[in-house]
Order: sequence, then C-alpha cells, then structure tokens
Amino acid sequence: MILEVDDIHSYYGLSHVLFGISLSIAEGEVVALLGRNGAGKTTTLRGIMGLTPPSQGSITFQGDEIQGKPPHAIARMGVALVPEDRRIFPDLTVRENLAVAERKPRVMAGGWSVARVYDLFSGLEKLDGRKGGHLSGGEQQMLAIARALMGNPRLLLLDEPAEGLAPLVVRRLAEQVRMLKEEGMTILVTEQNLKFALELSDRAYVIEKGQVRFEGTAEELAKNEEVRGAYLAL
Amino acid sequence: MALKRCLMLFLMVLALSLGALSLTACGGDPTPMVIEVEKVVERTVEVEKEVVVVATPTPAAPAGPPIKVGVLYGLSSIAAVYTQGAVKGHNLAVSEINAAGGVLGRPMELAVRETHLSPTVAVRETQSLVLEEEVDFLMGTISSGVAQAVSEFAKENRIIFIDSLAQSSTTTANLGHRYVFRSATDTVISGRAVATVMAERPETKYVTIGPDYAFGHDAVNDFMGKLQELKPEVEVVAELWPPMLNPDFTPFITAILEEKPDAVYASMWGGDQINFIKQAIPFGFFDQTTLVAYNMDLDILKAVGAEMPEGIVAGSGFPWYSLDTPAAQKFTTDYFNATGEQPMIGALQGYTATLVLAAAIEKAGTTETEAVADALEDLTIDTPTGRITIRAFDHQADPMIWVGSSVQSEELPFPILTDLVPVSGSDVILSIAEVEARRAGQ
Amino acid sequence: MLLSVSSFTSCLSDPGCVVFQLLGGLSMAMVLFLIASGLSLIFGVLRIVNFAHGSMYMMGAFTAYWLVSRFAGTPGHFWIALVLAPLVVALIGGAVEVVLLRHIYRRSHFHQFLLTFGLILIIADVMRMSFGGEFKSISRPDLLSGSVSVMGRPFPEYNFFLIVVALAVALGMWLVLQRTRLGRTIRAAASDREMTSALGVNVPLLFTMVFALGAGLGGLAGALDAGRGVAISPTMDVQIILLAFIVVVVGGLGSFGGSLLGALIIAEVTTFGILLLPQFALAFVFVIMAVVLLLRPWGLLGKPLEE
Amino acid sequence: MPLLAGAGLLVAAPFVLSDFKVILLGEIAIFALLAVSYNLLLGYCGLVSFGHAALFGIGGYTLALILAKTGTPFVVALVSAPIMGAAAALVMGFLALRLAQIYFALFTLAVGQVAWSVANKWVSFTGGDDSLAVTAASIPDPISSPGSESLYFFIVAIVAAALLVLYLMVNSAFGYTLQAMRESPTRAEFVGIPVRRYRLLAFVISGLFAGLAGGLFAVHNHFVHPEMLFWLVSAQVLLMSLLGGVHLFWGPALGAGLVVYLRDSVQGVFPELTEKHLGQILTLEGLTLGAVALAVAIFLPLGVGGMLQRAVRLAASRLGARGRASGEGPAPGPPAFLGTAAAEEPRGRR
Repeated sequence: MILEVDDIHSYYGLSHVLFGISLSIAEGEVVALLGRNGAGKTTTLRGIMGLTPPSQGSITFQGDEIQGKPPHAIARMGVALVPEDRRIFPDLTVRENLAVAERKPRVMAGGWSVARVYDLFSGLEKLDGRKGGHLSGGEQQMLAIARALMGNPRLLLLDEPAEGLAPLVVRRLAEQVRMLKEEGMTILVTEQNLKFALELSDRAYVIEKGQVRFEGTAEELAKNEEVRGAYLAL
Repeated sequence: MALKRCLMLFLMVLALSLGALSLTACGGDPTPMVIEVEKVVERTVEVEKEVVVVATPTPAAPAGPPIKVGVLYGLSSIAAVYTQGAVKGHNLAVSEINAAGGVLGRPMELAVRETHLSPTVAVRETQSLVLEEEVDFLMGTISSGVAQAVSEFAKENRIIFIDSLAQSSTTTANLGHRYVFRSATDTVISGRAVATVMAERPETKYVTIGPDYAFGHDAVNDFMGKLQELKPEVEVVAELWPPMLNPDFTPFITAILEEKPDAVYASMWGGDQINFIKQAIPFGFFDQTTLVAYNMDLDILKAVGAEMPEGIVAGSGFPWYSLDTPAAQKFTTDYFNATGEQPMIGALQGYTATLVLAAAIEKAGTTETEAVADALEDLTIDTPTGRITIRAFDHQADPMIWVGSSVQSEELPFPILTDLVPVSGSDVILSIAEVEARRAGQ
Repeated sequence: MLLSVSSFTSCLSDPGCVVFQLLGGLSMAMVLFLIASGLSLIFGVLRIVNFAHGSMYMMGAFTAYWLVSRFAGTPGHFWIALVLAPLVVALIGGAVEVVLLRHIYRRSHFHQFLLTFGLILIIADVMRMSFGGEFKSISRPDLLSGSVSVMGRPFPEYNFFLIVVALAVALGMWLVLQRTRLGRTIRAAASDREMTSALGVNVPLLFTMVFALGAGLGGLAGALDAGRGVAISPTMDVQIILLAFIVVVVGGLGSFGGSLLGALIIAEVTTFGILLLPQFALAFVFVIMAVVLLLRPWGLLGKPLEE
Repeated sequence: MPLLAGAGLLVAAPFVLSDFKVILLGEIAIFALLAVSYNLLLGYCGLVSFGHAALFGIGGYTLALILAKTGTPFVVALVSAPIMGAAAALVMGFLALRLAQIYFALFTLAVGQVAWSVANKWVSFTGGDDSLAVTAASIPDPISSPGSESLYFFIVAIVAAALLVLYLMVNSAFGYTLQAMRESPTRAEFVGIPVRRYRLLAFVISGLFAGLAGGLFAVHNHFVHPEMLFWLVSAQVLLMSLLGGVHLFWGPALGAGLVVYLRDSVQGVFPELTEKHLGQILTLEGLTLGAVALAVAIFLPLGVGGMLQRAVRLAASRLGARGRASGEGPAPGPPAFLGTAAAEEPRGRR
C-alpha cells in the first residue's frame, strides 16, 4: 500500500467533519472517492495533504507516518494535490506556475520537466507566457495537473477535476488522466460525476457525512443501485 | 505547546533586556568623557580651593517630618535630554540643602513622576502626588501643554507650582494666577534676547521656521515682535511650520533657499533642530544665509558635533564652558562630581527651581501655601548664572541669557557658542503693561 | 500667505528652481519608498499590517549609530555600518517572526494589530534603555560630505547617493521578484500561501525570509537616514510609521510599484506644497490620502482585497 | 447575585478607598464605557477602527467648548457630547464602511488623525496644545471637585445606565443580527439583511457612547487636550478590549480596569532601579504594556475574561453542577471569528 488512511477525524473550527475515515491505495492504482457535496471528500484530501490536519487517526505514505507533518514536507515526500478550484496563481504566467512547483529532479529516471508536461498537455505550450488568471477553466485544470506533476509525485490527489468543465473538455481530461495511469501514477480522485470516475478508476469508496459507506471495485459499485441511489447524486 | 511558547516569549524578553543592559554596560559614549572632565576640573580647581577655605563647619542634620515636593517631567522620548538632567539638578540642590541643615530645619524630599509629555497623565500623576504622597509643592514640567494642565490644577487646588523648564510665555503671562511661578526663562526672554543682538546686525530679510504648536509659535512671535520693534525695516518673506518631530527637513530647506533670505529664525528644539542643521549643511545653506536659533545648548552642540557650521547665532541659558564666575564653575564641578556628567541646561533649571522654593519656604518661615506664595513674590536669590528675581506681578523670573555664535572649540570636544553677549532677563522681560494687555485679551 | 504664492509661481517659471525642488523631493521620496516597500512586501505576502515597521527603521538608525561609534577608528566605518545595520535588523526581524508572529497568522487581524502595537512599545523602551534619550547622530562619510551644483544651486552628494542606492534597491527588488526562483515563490505565496505550501514550498521559512527582508529594508532606510543627519532617538518610529502608511495607502498595500509611486507623490506634493501654501502643505498629504481611499480604497496600483 | 455584590462594592468604594483611588475608579468607569462602545464595532461587527479616539475627543471637546464659549447650562453640554460623537461617527462610518477590513482600519486611522490635527492646529478655537480648561465654576457644585464622592457616583451612575442600555441593545434582535453578520456578511446579505445599514447604525451607537465617555472624561479631568484624539488612544482601547475579551459584553470593561490599574502600578515602581542600572529614570510602562499586548495576542486570544469564563465553566462541570456538563462535543468555545482553529484558515485566494 502506498497510502493508508486509518480512522481519521477532522474538524473545521468547531464542526466535526470527518468521523473516522479509513482507506488505502496500492501503488499504481486509481481510486475514486465518491460522495455528495459536503460529504467530506475535499476534507479527506486536505487531510492527506496536511492542509487540514486530522485531530486523530493516522496517515502513512510509503510506510512513513505523515500525519502532523507540514504540507510542504508531505509534498516533498511525493504527494501532490490538484484542488477543486484549481488555485492557479493568477498573476504568474503558465511557465511560472509550473516553475513554482518544480523540485530538484530526483534520482529516479523519468522525472517531470516543463518540456514533458507540455508534451502531455499539448495545449499548454502555446499559453506559455500567459497569466494564469487569463486562462479558461479547462486550461486552468490542465495547468493545475501539470503543476502538480512538476513536483514528481508518487501519489496524485485530484479533487473533482471535471467540475464545471464542458463535456468535450472533460473527455480530453479523462484521456490525459488515463495516460498518467498508464505511466504508473497512483491517483486518488474525488468526483460527484460517477461516470467520469468509474471510467478511470480501479476501485471506489463512497462516503457520506464523514464516514465510509461503501468500498469495492468500480464494477461492484456500478452494479450496486442501492448505494448509488442512497449516497450519490446522479 | 503553550508552555513552550511561554518559555520562548520569556526568553525573548529576557534576551532583549539583557542586550539592552549589556549595551549600556559597554558604555554608549566611550570616547571624549575623560578629557572633558579634566578640562572642566582643571579650570575650576582654584575656585574649588576657595570654596573649601570658606566652607563652614557641618551644620546640624535636619530633623522632623520632611517637606515633600512633587516633581513632574516627561522623562523619556524627545524631552529626556532636558529632563534627565533636570531631575539630577533637583537632586543635587536637595542634597546640598539637606547637608546644610534642611529647610526650616526639616529635610526636603522629592517624589519624581513621569508625565509621558501627556497633560492627561500629568494631571493624574499630580493628583497621585497630592493625594497619595501628600506633597506640599509641585515643580517641573516640560512641554507647554503639560505645564498649562498642571498650572490649572494648581490654581483649582491652591497648591504652589514652580514651572522649572517649560518655556511658553502663556503660562505666566496670559494665563498666570496666584499659584503658578516660573524660575526659568520664558519664550519672551529667550526670543527677545536674541532679537536685541540681531537688531544690531545688517540682516533684514527673514524666513521663520518653527514647530507647529504653542511653543513654536510663541517663540517665533516673541522674537520677531521685538526685532521688528527695534528694527522696523526687517521683513518676513515666509513663515514655515513643520510638525513637531519632523524627520525630513529637505523640502523646507529647499523652499527656504529659494526665498534667498538674509537670515532664518528657527524655533525648533531638540531633535528637530539637529535634523534641520545637519540636513541643511550640504545644501550650502550656511554659505547662503545666517541661521538664528531660539537656543542652542549642549544637547544640540554635542549631537551636531564636528559638523556644526560656524556663525549660527543662538541664545543659551547656561554656556558653562565660557562662564568664569565662581558660582557657575562651582555648580559645574559639583554637578560633575555628583553625576559624572556635564550639566545641560535642564540641570541648571532644575537646580534653580529647587533653590527658589527652599528660599521661599525659609523666608515664609512655614510651609503654609499662602505664606509661601507671598514669599515667592519678589523673591531674589543667587543662582549659578547670577541673581534672579521672581516678579510679584506675573511670577516670572528674569534669568540671564547669553547670545553668541557657533564655533568649533579648540579645547572642548564639542562646538560652543562664542563672542557671548550677556542679556539680562530684566531688560527684555514682558513689561507689566504687556502682561496686562495679554491677560485682557484672554 | 500671498508672498509664498508669488515665490511658487516664480519658481515654476525658473527651470533651475523646478529641477532643484524636484530633486529635493526625490531624496525624500526614496527614503519613504524604502520604508514603504518593506511594509508593503510584508503585507503582500504575510497579510499582516506591521505597525512596528517604524521600529525597524528606528533600529536601523540606532544600529548604524552603534556600529559607527564601535568602529570609530576604522577607515570606512560608515560603510561598515551601512552594510551591517540592515543585516542586523533583518536578523532581528526574522527572530521576531519566528518567535512571535508565527503564532498568530491564523488569528483574526485584531490580534495582529495588537501584537505589532505591543512590539512598538517594547522596542521603543528597549532602545531607550540601551541608548538613552539623548539625541544621537552620525556624520556623513567624507567621500559624500560635499555638494554638487545643480543648475547653480548646491545639492548634497549624499542625497544623490541616497537616490541612487534606493533606485538600485528598487531595481534589484524588481529583478528578484520577477526573474528569480525566490521571487516567483514569493509572488505565488502572496496570492495563495496554502497552495504554495501544498506544492512543496516551505512557506513558514519563506515568511521568515520575507519578514526579515522587509525589516531589512526598513533598517536600510534608517541607516541611510542616519547618515543624512536625521537625529536618532527613541521617537523616530512613531514619526515615520504614519508617513509610511500614507504612502502605502496611496500607492496600494502589497504593491511594489505602488510604494514607489506613492512615495513620489507624497514627497513631491509636500515639497511643492510648502512653496505654495506653507501653512497647509502637510494637510495636502492627508487630503490626497482621503481622496484616494474614497475613490480607490485599495490604492492607485493595489488590488481590491476580498472580504 | 454577583451583579448585586459588584454594585455593592462600587457603592462602598469611595468610603473605603483613598481619594486618589476614587479618581482612578472614575477613570476606569469612563474607559470601561469607551471600551464597551468600541467593542460594539470590534466584537460584534468584527471591525477594527483606529478612529475611535477621535469620537471620544469630539465628545470631550463638545462639552468643553460649549461650557467655555457659551453660557449654556451644564446639562445641555453633557447631552451634546454624545450627540456630536454620534454625528461624527455617522460621517466617519458612512465613508469607512464601504471598505473591507484593513482598508477600514487605515481609513479610520486617517480620518482620526485629521480630526486630531484640527484640534491641534485650530488654536484660536480649541486652544491647541495649551488644552482647553473645563473650569470648576462651569460644573454644578456637588460634582465639580475631582476625587469627591459625588463626582464618582455621578460618573458611575451614568456609565452604569449607558452600559445597561448597551447591554439590552446587544441582547436584542439588533445585537443578534450584528453577530450573524460578523460570522458571514455575504450570507447575511443573502437573506436580506442590509449589512451596511446595520453596521452604520452600530457605528453611530458606538460613537454616541464614545462621545458620552469623552464628555465625562472632560468633566472628570477639568480639561481637554488634542491627545484625546490621537490614534494611540484607539490602540490602547483595542488593547483593553482584547485583554478583557471581545466576545463577552463585559470583557472590554474588565480590560479597561486592568490597563488603567496596571499603568498606575508600574508608574514609580522602576525609577530607582533604572536610575541605578541605566543612569536614567524610566517607568518601563511601554515594556509592561507591550508585554501584555504580546501575551494577549499569543496566549490569550479570548482575553482574561474569556479565560475566567472558561475556568468557571470547567469548575462548574468538575463539581458536577446539576444538569448539563460539557460532556458532549467540544466545549462551548469562542465564536469562529476568533479563529482558534482552522476556521480562519486561508482558503482560496484571500
């Protein structure tokens, strides 16, 4: 298991948001985290990234406890987050956005460089000098993923990547994510859009009110009408 | 977690304080002190010998309940350079008085309080002194606003207040009353003393510049009124009023230079005056015009130091470095022996105020307020700078002012005023008619 | 003051006078710029309005004084002080960030105001304890003690030096911010510190560096001003902080170019205002600030803050 | 019960304490009113103003000017002070409330400083730095002497009445609306609350009581000085409020008491020490108040009042006080705007 989340509880201020979420991901797997708005998906990802540290429970990444570590340390260990609202730096150019995330190339071969992400996201190259704030939604999403890759992550956290994008753009995005998967990238993706998620992922968790309600393969979930009806917006 | 932070904070404060203490311990000003002292002492040795011969046998130690005097000053910030010395002057006078048998055989005792240059704080501290410490008299204050507030308190509560430092003429002239007295010069004496000297000189085209509050305006008006009276052809081509505590005088300097005045009268004090002079030098200011300063004592002379341009005309209430009178030299030596410092003007003024009060109590034979107030009126005593009288009509004293021009000294490690012209305070003090006119105008 | 108005018009018709006044204003502007840019940088990245920034300026001046008197015999002691003083202040700034500020980023902005207000009081008292209340001053270096003729009027060499140094700092800062990795990271953190940390940037360390840099700029202004002949005393902080606020409010909090523009406007308006209406010259500054706040509350080159 | 005991203490105080302590208590009462009025903006609206000193000073100058320049009876002057305070607040608030947080703070700072420079510069009207006396003759006899019991009771009675009015106000629908707006202005706007108008009303009420406090201060001190309007006074009121605890109605009053008391007790404690070790006479007031400010900002975000409240609750639950112990869920804590946890965590591009 590359990532193991064990019984984490999280608070926002005084409100208890996560009530003992546990999940695990194996190397090379794509796992979907599904649930309605407010179910706790984003909080779970933020918890893993160290942005909203859980108040109890443990998170291990490649066997190391990362619970309680600052976000930058977690990022440097190989976790990268593509947040829900993309959070592109609006005043920085596309290239600068990428450069911020660039870490010194690891020993391992095949590290990501600006040239390589431009290869993967062919649309970005011609936007090289444009300010992040002037990109369209789809372009921002590409940039957000590309930026996350610049840190050479082993685990990519994708928070609702398809949200607010036109169907055509979503399709292209799915393709790009699949290419990443083929390269062996481990991905945890949250979605409300069941179709998009199931198309890509090997396994899925469904959460509701901060607790895991279902866990299984994509096929199992696709067949389980009950869970889909009860916990997911279709 | 909280404990750790607490510890860190504590360590931080500790480190800061230790740093502060070690800095002071290293001695901020290591260079010239020793030389100066020798000079001062050398020049006063003979006088001292005389004093020793004349000295009387030790009198009886004072007994009975002490006569308590409240002393109020802004002891920090911009005023410190005047008031720290003033408190030491008060202390020197008290120890001399008590060594000589006290006042009415009773010891004199001071209670010093900080006003933070705030009238509100000053009044609260005055109340504390009068109600808690039960002081019999009040002395002190710097900054005219504080003096005025304490003076109002004295008036309402019928307690004697001797203004020892604050200069604004308003306190005794316009708003004077039975219980307020001033043993120091006011803006009229200081301003007019300089004006009498400037009236003899050729300059006629003036620019004035002064801090934008009561004192600054009083000082400019008192100088210019006298000068124009003595020399009607003098004209003022511009009046500038920078705020107090102004760090950058460049725009004022460039504006003045465009006017091409013969002379510039400046009533800034302390840091403002230093800023102005130092920033004006490289503009060739002192080659183009003559600066006339309200006063220039050790605080400014030392701070400007070797850069001090020659030929600035200024008044001084205590140019001890040039005064050969035994009284002045004795005070300088005693003060140095007691404190290890050269006396600045504040030291003299604090010392004088204490002597005035003690003499009045002796004369009245009681500490009862009305009797002492009566005794203070027309009281004449000898001070280190000569004899002064507290005028009965407005309770303003008439100390000497010396007017001279700046020069780099060959003997002393700081510039001094030279070619000193002594101006007797009684020659330039507001006339009684003028005081009456001002009071009628209120 | 009719007389002064006439001198103003006569100045405007004399190019020598105009250039001379402009230059005088420029040297005032440059000091203001150095202070304001530090204040603005700290706000831009840390989102903290540092009321104690004037104290950094004051510490710069005191440190310069202390170094100059320490190295009194050494040739070039002024230059040693000018280089070391900002570094010392930067170190102190960094320590303040680590020990104090770091704990309150998540608190409401009133706690931040309170903390920096407390720092003003403490630093002033510590300076007073260390150096006393007497006015200190240091002398210009011999190299720059003279003056040069500008359209027939002597203008201090030191002020030219000051203008050049400040412009060099401005250019250097701009290059660092726009062209270097550090600058990129600072700009990223300014717009979204959380995302920046999620991308592997050690944001706490970056904040310490930025606060130290801002404090160092304040300290540099203090040291430069000390050399210009500004009297050094424990009240310098309060004198300067209000002016610095006016500059950043006019130029735009958090905007580097805004600090430069704001400083130029405030200094030149003051300079020419004194010629025009000496009685009210300094009120112009407040009027400009009020107008800017009413029309463009986020300043001329700033960006609106979301609530 | 505690209320009665407190009232009893206040009534007994002047008979037990020295005249000077009675003066200090009067000052505490006035600053308590000022700080509580300030907290209407700070605690209830989440707005930091640095112009509050100006409203305080305007109240003081109104009373002093009316008494000094006209023959109007004292009562009229006393009533005019809060009215002018409110009027000034209306103008200041109208302009300032369009601005968000930090710009609001800076704008009020600027307006306050303009008011201060007017008081300083318009010497012929305000007396400038020479201050403006409120003579004993212009104040009705029983309350004309500082330190007297009658003046003390006069001040305490007015302050108590004003605090009662404020208390009722913040515990009415108006007060709850303010708090709802503070938590989320956008949501409040969404459900149809005219946020700006409510805040303006709060600002005006705050100015009303600040003006009253200023008037009382003029009576208490027998003079007014431009320093009443200086921004550092606002900063001190901020310290008082945060020290006492801004989420409690009486927190700022407690803070006012602590600051005034602390300042009085550090005066005169250190001079001998500093003279001996530093060769100068210093009070270290700045060091003390500064350390308190740091301590509050870092360790006591809820203020002394908040800490006391917590301690009392904890003690109550330990003693197993009847009924609801705080067993379930987190202890009732501060409102979210104090940002104890992640509530204020920067989200998005803020």
